[in-house]
Amino acid sequence: MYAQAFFVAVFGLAAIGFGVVVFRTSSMMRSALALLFSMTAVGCLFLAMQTEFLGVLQIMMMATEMSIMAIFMVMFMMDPGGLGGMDMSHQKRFSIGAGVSAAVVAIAVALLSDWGPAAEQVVDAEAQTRALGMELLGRSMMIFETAGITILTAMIAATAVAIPVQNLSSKDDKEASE
Amino acid sequence: MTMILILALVTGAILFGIGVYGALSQTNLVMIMMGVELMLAGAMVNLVAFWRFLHPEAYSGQMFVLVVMTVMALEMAVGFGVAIARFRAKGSVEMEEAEDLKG
Amino acid sequence: MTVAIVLLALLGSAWLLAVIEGWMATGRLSPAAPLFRGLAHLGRESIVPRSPDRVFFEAAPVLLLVVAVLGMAVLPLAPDLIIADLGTGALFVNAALAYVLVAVIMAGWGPDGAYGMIGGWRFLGQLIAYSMLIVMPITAVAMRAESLVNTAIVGSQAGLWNIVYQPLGFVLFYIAAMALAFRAPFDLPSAEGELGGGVDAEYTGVRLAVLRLARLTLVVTLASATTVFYLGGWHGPLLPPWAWSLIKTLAVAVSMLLVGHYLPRIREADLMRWCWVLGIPLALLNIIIVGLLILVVP
Amino acid sequence: MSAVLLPILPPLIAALAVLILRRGSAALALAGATLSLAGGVRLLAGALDGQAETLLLPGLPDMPLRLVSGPMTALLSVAVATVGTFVLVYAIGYMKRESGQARFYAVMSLFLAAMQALVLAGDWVLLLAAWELIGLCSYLLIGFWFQRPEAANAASRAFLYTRSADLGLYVAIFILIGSSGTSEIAASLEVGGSASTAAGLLLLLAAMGKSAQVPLQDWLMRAMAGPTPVSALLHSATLVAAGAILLIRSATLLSPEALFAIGLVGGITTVAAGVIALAERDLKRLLAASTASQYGLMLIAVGAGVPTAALLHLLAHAAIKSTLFLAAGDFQHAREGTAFDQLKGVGRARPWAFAGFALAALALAGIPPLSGFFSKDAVIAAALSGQGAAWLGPLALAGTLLTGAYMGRALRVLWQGSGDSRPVEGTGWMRAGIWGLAIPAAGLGLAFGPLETILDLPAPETAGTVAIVLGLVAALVGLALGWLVPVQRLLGPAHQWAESGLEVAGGLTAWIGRPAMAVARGCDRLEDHLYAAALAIGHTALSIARGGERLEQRLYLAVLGVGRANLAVGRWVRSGDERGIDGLIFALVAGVRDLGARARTLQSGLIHHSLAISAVATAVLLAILFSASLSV
Repeated sequence: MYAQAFFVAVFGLAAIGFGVVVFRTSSMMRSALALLFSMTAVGCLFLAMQTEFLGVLQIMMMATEMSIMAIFMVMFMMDPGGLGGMDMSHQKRFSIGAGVSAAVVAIAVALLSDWGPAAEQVVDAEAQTRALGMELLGRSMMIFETAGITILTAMIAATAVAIPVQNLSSKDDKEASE
Repeated sequence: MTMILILALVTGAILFGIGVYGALSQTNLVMIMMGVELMLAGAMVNLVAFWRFLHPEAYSGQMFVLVVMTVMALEMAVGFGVAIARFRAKGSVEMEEAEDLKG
Repeated sequence: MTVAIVLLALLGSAWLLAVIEGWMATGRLSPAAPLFRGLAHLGRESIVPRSPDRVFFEAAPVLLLVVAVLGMAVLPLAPDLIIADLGTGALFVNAALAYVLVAVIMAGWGPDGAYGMIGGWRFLGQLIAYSMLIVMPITAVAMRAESLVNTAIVGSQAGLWNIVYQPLGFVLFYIAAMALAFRAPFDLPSAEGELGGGVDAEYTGVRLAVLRLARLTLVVTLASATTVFYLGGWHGPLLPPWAWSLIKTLAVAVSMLLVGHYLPRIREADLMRWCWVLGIPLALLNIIIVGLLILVVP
Repeated sequence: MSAVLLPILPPLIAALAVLILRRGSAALALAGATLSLAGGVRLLAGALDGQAETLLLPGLPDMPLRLVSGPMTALLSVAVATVGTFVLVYAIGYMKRESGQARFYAVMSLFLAAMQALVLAGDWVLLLAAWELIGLCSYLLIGFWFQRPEAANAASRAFLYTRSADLGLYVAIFILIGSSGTSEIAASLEVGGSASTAAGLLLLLAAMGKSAQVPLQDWLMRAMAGPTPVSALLHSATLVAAGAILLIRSATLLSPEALFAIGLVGGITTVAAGVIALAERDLKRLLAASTASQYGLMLIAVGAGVPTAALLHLLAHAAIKSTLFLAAGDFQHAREGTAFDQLKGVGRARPWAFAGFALAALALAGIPPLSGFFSKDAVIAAALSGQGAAWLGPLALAGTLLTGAYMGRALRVLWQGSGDSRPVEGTGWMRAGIWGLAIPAAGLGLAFGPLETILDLPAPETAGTVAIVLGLVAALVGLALGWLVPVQRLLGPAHQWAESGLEVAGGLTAWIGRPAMAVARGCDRLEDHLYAAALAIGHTALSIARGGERLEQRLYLAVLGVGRANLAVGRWVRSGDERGIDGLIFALVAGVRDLGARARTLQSGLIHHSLAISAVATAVLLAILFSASLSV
């Protein structure tokens, strides 16, 4: 119980800390990897909350995802290393206000509402994984499949958007050059 | 146990707040996406906490987390696609300069 | 106790690999050479390049080592000889190995050197090629075992090893594992010939020693994963289980080194094309075949 | 795999195969349809043994998708598959010269699969999905020749009309699921009270859209721009039938109010569409209007509370109307068009097709012993016996009369006169398709007895002699009217209509009046002869003559009355069409555009501005919700 609380707190703090770093540092690489470690901390948070499958999945997915994000940051930022020290933000006051108010409201809800009795025990990881699989391919199959189709569509769409527009002639002499 | 639940919820809330700040304050498309990712992460923390401490028997909770992860990946994919296209066209993904969405 | 044994096994195999590496490089088979080389590294001055990203520069080798050990921690050497038998072990192996990419990118970006950075980003491209081929075969393996627990996966191969049950998956996984360990012929990130060492170009002294050790450990971990997933883990006649695991692991690791030694290096563009145009369809096919087998053969 | 999937999967697989292989598409599609037919027959056999199969597929949480094969659904599935198969057989010949074969056959197969799914669907979610699918497929098929502007317009118009009516289905389903708590159709139909009335009316709206009931019938006429096999499939067993099927299946739900509305809509449609059909100058458009009119008859039966009669008429009409369309397509190939002045006397040139057409036409008019006779008598009996007989009966009879009239006219046009027709390739296939459907169109009526026994719906009262006699008389009079219109006189006003944009009213005066006069004159002459004969014979015959005279007078008056009534209805329909419905639907579009124009001012085009706006909006929304939760 207390160990769990401790770990939840530690990983929560880690996630928050890295999350802050994301927008504090001026080096794109650092902010991307900070986001990565923040996500990893969230995954560990899941583990601490005995949600093993999701935790491991989160840790795994985010590693790849955020590394890819890192290279995009470096590609698309005019100041990847942050050595120029230019400010990359606007409407600061409003943003801070919005962020703080959102957090405060959510925290207030979390603290003030009565959550009733909390479950003491959950089944072990293997049983969880099995049950989750049954859920995904049984009761909620359509939702899950829809998610799959959606992501496939997104992949195709993204690729289609990203492929450079090349008219036929240039394509031809490209092939000729190859 | 409820204490842990609240702990997790507060964590999620703060992550969400940071995400909101980032999404609103950053000028670069990729950074905005980072903010959105953080917001989603906060949501996921809440979902998992609710599943674990309130309804450990309802696995739709975990399924929702999976759906959110899908949304994250999806957002990355489309966002990067747009980013590449825009960078090709305009040479930058600074959203300050992107006014061609003006209706 | 278990931890100690596993770590010892890890170190031992890493040492053996180092010996073989040296033998392949120099042609002389000297068991003590790795030791001396390591000591030499410790002795040398470990230079810090100009204006590095200090955090990444320092953290990268350690992270790589930690990741390799973490991956090893969920792989069983024997029914009871496993550090942590997670309920999602097979997935955890992926998770741990995913951070190899992070470590390499950090190592590439950290020292603020062109070669290193190119190597790091190259590895990112390489990951986009191989990652699916790590995950999908493991999916098929887990399908047969009907569990993600590694011991259960080994147990499911008591009758028939997965290398026979799903050879396609084994081949794909083997190739992907070599790409993940970025050994030759997939050693683009750290290609001595064309990239001046790539990610480990800027590393010297202790850091280089740690890096080398980490890369060897990584090979061992991947070989052990291959053993657990496809070669029936500890199953085998006469010898005790742990011995079988070690033998198989070492065999796989050595085979990886040898294969790499005799193959030409592969351009990352070609790697990408082959993995997506050929590899992923094959992996899907493998999943389908295994699913049918499970349905048909009870 | 459950047998319920058998009718659905083959066409679906066929569609995919066609899309992937891109060759042998006709054979693939045909194979799919045939297998589907076999599956349907198998289902029907199972249903006859009284085993209603149900297949549960994992779907939304606690709302599994289910496929049910009761006697009725199995029967409908067989009907759909039959029509589909023969239409495809026909299409092989018809589409020989067309490009884009793969597209055509793929969409046709998908259409078939979707329709089977709709027919066999046991829960609202699946039914909705299938409903949307057939909407999409019909859009693709009507717009098959999308490079022709009229086809493209027709497609989008059909889409707009049906979609805006589909809203009714959505809301109805929300009401049903919300009030009954389950998505299973059979269970959710149990809800009574106001919910059932509201849902019934909304379902009626949806059915009006799909089945082209007044005032939403306009798109059906224009949909003729598509290939003829498409029209055949669309009208007989799939798209248009979906509306009627929906009402028939949810018959147990309908409350008296809903029944009244349904009967009313059906009655008005059957008359109005009949008039339009009478006024059409194009064979396919005539058939289209007649489809609307026939579905009006079915709605009358449903409204009278005898869905079985509607179902029987649906089946008969499926076979008949597909035959008619296929024959029409044959003529179209022979004469490069379906306008009447092009089709003059084509019947002589294409005897096989004409024979099929005539058989089906007589069946539709309700001539014994063809199938239409039985089904129509069932409908009329229902209309006369069920609730609201006072006004349903006359309407049904009027519909029958009009049916006879336009069918007779069509036959006349096709048979008389002469024109040069070119040889058509693929005649064999087309002939096979036509006759494969004409035979059931003729003989189906004999199977109705057993059908009624296996259907789990309340069987209609056996059509009393009154109904039979009335129906027969109406049909015969109608045919006589239609046939006796001399074509050459028809041409004069025809041009006037063309100039006045096919205004029905002018057409009506021209040729409901003329036939009336013609009949009158004919009777007059007859009467003269009678009179002379009577004089010659003697005074004994005089009374008979008087009787004949009186009879003739009444007939004359009746016919004139019909003419005037039709005139009024025709005007009303036309105006309603142009102002009311188009106005409504396009007003919707315009409204959306205006809204967009207003919202435009909000868009600075800067991402962070829009993000900020959305954040604020979310905050406001949360505040509203919170205050609402407090106030509760």
